Amino acid sequence: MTALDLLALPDVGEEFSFSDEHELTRASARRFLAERCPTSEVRRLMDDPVGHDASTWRSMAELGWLGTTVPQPLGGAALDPLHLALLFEEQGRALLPSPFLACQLALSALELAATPEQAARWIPPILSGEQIATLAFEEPSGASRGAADTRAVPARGGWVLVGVRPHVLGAASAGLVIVPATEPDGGVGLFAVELPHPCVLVEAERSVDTTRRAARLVLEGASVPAAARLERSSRAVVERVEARGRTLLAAEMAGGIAAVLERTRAYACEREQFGRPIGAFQAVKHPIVDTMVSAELARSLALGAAVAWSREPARHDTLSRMAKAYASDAFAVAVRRGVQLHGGYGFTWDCDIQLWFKRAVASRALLGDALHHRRWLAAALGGA
Amino acid sequence: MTALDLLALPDVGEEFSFSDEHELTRASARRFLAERCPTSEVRRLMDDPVGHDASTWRSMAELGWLGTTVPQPLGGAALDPLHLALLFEEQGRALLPSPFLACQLALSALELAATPEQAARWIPPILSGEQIATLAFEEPSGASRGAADTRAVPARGGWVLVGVRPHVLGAASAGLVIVPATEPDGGVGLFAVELPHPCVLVEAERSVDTTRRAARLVLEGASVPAAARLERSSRAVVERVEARGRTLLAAEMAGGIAAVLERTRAYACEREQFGRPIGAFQAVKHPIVDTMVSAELARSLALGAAVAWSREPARHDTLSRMAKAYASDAFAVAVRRGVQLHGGYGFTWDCDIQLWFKRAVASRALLGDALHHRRWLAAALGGA
Amino acid sequence: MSQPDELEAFRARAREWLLANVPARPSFKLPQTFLEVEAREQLEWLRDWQRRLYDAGYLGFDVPEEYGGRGVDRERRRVVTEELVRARAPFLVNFIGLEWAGPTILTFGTEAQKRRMLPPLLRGDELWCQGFSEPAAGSDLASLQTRAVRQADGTYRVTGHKVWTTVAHFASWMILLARTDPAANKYAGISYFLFPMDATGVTVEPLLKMTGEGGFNQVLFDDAPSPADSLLGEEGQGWTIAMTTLTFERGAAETHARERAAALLAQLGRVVELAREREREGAPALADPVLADRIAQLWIECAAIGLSMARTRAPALNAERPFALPLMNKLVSSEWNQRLAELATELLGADAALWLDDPRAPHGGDWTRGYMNSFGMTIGGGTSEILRNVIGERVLGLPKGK
Amino acid sequence: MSQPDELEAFRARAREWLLANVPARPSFKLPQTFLEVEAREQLEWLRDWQRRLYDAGYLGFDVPEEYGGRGVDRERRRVVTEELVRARAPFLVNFIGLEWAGPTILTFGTEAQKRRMLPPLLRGDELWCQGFSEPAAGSDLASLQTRAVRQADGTYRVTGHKVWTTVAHFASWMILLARTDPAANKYAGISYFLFPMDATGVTVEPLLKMTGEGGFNQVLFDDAPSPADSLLGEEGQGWTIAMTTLTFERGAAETHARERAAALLAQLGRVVELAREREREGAPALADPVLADRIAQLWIECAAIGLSMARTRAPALNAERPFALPLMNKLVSSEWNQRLAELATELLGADAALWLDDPRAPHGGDWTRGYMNSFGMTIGGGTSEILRNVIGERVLGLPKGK
Repeated sequence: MTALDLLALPDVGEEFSFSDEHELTRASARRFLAERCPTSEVRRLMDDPVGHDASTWRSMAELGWLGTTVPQPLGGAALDPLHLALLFEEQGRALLPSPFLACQLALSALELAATPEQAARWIPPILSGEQIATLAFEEPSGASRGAADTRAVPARGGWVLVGVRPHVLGAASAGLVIVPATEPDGGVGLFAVELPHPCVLVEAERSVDTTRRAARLVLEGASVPAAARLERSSRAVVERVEARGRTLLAAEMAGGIAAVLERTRAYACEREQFGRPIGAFQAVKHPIVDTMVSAELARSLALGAAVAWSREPARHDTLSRMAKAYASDAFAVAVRRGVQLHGGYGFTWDCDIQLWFKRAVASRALLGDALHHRRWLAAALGGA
Repeated sequence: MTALDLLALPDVGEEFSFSDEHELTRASARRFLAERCPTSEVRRLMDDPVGHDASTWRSMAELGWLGTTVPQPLGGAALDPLHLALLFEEQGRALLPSPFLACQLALSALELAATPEQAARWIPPILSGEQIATLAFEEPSGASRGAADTRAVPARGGWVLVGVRPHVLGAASAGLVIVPATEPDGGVGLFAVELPHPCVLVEAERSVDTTRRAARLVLEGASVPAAARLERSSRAVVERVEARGRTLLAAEMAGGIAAVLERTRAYACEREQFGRPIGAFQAVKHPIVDTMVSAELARSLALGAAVAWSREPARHDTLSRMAKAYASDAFAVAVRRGVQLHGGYGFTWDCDIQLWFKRAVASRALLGDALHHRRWLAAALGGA
Repeated sequence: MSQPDELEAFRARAREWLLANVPARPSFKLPQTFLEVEAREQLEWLRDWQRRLYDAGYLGFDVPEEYGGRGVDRERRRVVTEELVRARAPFLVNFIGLEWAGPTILTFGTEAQKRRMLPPLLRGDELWCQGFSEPAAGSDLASLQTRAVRQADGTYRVTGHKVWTTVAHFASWMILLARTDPAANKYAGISYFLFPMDATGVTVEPLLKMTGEGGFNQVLFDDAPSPADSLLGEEGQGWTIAMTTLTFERGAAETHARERAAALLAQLGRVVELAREREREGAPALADPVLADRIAQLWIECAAIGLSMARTRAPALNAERPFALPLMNKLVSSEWNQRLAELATELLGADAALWLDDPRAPHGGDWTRGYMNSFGMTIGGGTSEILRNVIGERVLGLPKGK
Repeated sequence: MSQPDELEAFRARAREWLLANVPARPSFKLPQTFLEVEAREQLEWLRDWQRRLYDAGYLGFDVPEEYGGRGVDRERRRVVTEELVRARAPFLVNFIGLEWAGPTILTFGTEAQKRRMLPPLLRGDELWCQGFSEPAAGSDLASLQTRAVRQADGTYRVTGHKVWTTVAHFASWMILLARTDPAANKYAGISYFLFPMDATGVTVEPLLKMTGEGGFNQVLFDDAPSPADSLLGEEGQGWTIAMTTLTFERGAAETHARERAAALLAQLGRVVELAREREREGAPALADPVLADRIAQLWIECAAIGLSMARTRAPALNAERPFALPLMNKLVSSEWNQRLAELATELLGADAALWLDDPRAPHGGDWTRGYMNSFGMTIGGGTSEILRNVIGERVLGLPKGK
């Protein structure tokens, strides 16, 4: 393959595959979140023991958000992934505390790896909002991504799972966690573990970002029945689930950058020093422009990855890595500038910028940081 | 060694080891160069077939510049290397076209590796300005630094040299070139090759930076007598010569950054747009401040390396790499900003910024670029 | 608009034609872009290429047929551009005419102006240059001082001094901004002319670039006559029209977005090839993790720019800040291009110093030349600093500085 | 000044004393710097440390003995600082007193003020805070609105509102800027007070930082009385004195240069250790060439900053721009520190999210906390943006913006 073919952009279709229905999704999500999740609500939930609002969660389920891309036979709306990415973008902008990302990761795993019977058992309660589900995608600190450090051993007609998985989103509220584990033959199985489970410790983590809860899962020889293994599990499925997760997280982070931009812009128009709004000074104006540029580029990558997910699957993995890599660094830079340009106020608890700052810190390495994905991309080009 | 000990700064002495004599050196060099080498003279020499002015060169020899650090028995002034670094800084500021760096590299090699007899033969004509000498320190494109790709084979009571050395500074004017070459036992010998030589092709290179001439040396089985091998040659000597070269080149480049700063500053005070000097705009002012910061940091590293050269030899290698690495990137950034802030004029042949721009491009990788030296430093910390 | 199958047939024909017709490189050095056309032989070679492309029916897909175009067909234009990039065809020498002057004349010209100017512009028979900047009016364009004085017969007399005028030495026409009403405010006093370069009183003096190449000039006007029908739009409307030209110049026109993306990808592809080919410490530069990381970052940004250009075709996706993407396009791609070009010189190591006339210069010295020429894009057509002001104020509504 | 051998003996004694006396970490969480002292138990523990260091004779080497100091001896001060860094001793809680207020009082105070204020300041018996910033006067400090009205008896009455006031909740004294002449121009109307925090009419309200830590406050003055001898310098001289304080605050005082360099190196050393200890993709993070490259760059810059600080001791080397190094010091080190702190969080990967109260947080969450706290240094004491203005105008002579 020549370098040029490899580098070619995905075909995102006429008008970026964006239709009136997409606009409807975006606009109604924006309205819903403006009503249900102003910053005061975000701050309230930071101190909430559960970490999300049950009635908002029910409403999201009723609006059909959870099943956006789930096939209709499984109770979903079977919309294209661009709809889902737009929902994530809006949630990232509003900083909605919820286990939505956790559930989407679990749903992806179930959709791709479950038999129809397994899917029929586990998917409907997730879509209805009754059951929170999640995926234990992070390896223990320091391990290689995808090493599937957790092990599954066949025993007594089922399996026994042993291992530790940190940073499992929403795990403390979840009734179901999908755990990737290495099997004796070296393959990777995805195991649906119902919680609580006597041999699964769920230790709530204290995150710098209390708007998104996570826990550490310790699987101390947890027995699960044979039917807990998602039958169509494979390494390739795990990779597809991760690609989807990266796409959605990148969209959420792009929304976060946009929120930081908007708040910094507004402050620069309002705060006066030396007799004029600080936004009149190029030392403030130009960095805000740079944040705008990064917000737009992050959005293009994330939405482009969402379009490729269904329209150009062969390029989805690559684009999802680009989107996550770019968003990780751009969000980090945007919040750094955001705090700095708010001056002394930006450094306080009262200033809302801190909320996105912490989300940026906590999301930066989830599902792989920029360096990790750039290394993969470089290898694809034939590099190191 | 704990990280802290390894990282410790060199002791540069009271007042940075800077005395009234040093100030005298600096000030007289500045005066000499202002008189002999205004930019008009630089431009004249760019088109000159030889590339430097013979009478200026003679004056430099008469002022004793060439022998600044050379021991007195060999005819030098035996001053400490900070004097020499200051001379380089001023030459980099004035962009003096001359084979001074070439000669200093050759003198270093002779001082460290020659026997008294060898030194007595080759050093005096260099100090007097009669003989231009140089060192062939660059490997052919793509080879590892220090691989000494050129080979020396014993033959007929002497040696035969085979190999190619590009970017040999001042070679077209030189009567003597010191060539590092790998010997049959794997060691490195330094060979003093007198030019012209029937089996040494000197192909003048056309450099983007015509203020410093270089040539490609092709050694086509060049026979040299046994006495041409500098007797105290070793890999360690080559490394010390390179460390000195890096120090001096870094000082020259720091001077270059200072010159770019001064010109950009002056233009920003003079050029008016929107009814005021452009230096009043933060988009111009702040990048100029960043150039000033990098000029000062580059200067501290280069002069610090020069002090360490004699005062803390164990730290000289490390510091010389830091100085060259920092200067390489900082000079590149300074000229980039310099052209940009001069606007349309900056892009023209008439604007002097282009002269330093090209020097920065041509010096960036000489004696190793920033990436090369940072890798060495990282390895010293125990990294990759 | 073409139907999909028609379009694919068209693509096949274009590809075949290009395969047969893209000329071999000449014996003399070609300029890298339209900004550096210096010698008559370069001009004629490049003009010949534009003519053949036009005569074969592959140029003019944004101009109606009555003005010499091929009828407005964005899809065919896109296909041609993609195939030109793939075939590594030479650039089009009348770039200023095709991209800046042409669209402006199409928007603001009289019927007679469109019929007169556009056909030879498309074919390259008449080249265009742009007379906007002046020695004291660069970033602050509206402070321009060139005067055009209306005569009793409706013609004008022009006196003044323009600089950085690309291809003025070969151009038949100039899009010229001049002050017609010195008493009016600085914007309202400006008019826009289609000025004949063969008028008396016009002197073109070449300026050398930092690369030593020519291609741009200063143009002196000493009471030079401009015909009555040379005014574009109304007297005093010049500033508004100029802003439209600058929008075209900054690549705002969404029709061009996809082809620009293809061009950026092609540049990146060449640097990736370079990194595979060049060695560093005995291994390909691309195997160096730090360099590979930087290339990967540029790849990501290139994809982001390309996808953003594609997003300009979905107005609903950009409703909140409709001008954000068009206005940031030139800023982002010119800075990206400069970083890419600088990286290429770093891949060369010490060989980056080898210049155009050195037989061992990697790729004839074009990488180092390209890095220097990249400043033409970050300075010309509004410096990056000015563009950040424009975006901050016009897109984000930040207060104006004073 | 000490002789070299005396100095080495002094160093040996200091090292031995520190070995025996540096306290073990307490059971409660310690703040990272003087900016985050929140709880009484933190204060008392830290104050106890300052007292013991003072009583043992290792504090006060820039204050004459008659004011409670140990006599001015730069070399001993440097030795102590180096040994404090080596021993990883706690920081000194009365930092504002020791570094900003103390030197200012020593420069501008009356004999009585020096005798009254300095001894308890050095021992930490009386803490100091700084009342410069106000809600509407941050970067634009001179626009401050707090009023001090002179009474018939020579005392003053203060009314106003100060913000970002570090350790105000524990301080005995404040260095306070207030407007004494509203009719004068904005600089000339300001005076400088040594204000007693126990005065009536003073309310201290804690502000929370983004980390959730306290340590700074807003202070409200409602007709609060300030004694007659609380004025530092002359009425109306406040702006000049404040600029001196800011110079101390920004680390301009060359006496401190070397110890600052030691502190930066210590920070870098901790990050290098972290990079050796943390794994990434199954190998130490330091083995990752891209991360190692960034660490090497920070090392180079750290050495450059340290050597620049050493250069401030050679006035002849800085004759051309004598204020360049002192003024750039705070800008460069605070931004360097922020980049280092951010890199540390990147080394942690997803564990960077684990916060102070998580038992598995690497090093108790201090890296992420340190990154957030790094903004205190790039914002406080003049934002980086303001410092670039100051350097551009005062050092480089660039024209003032308007």
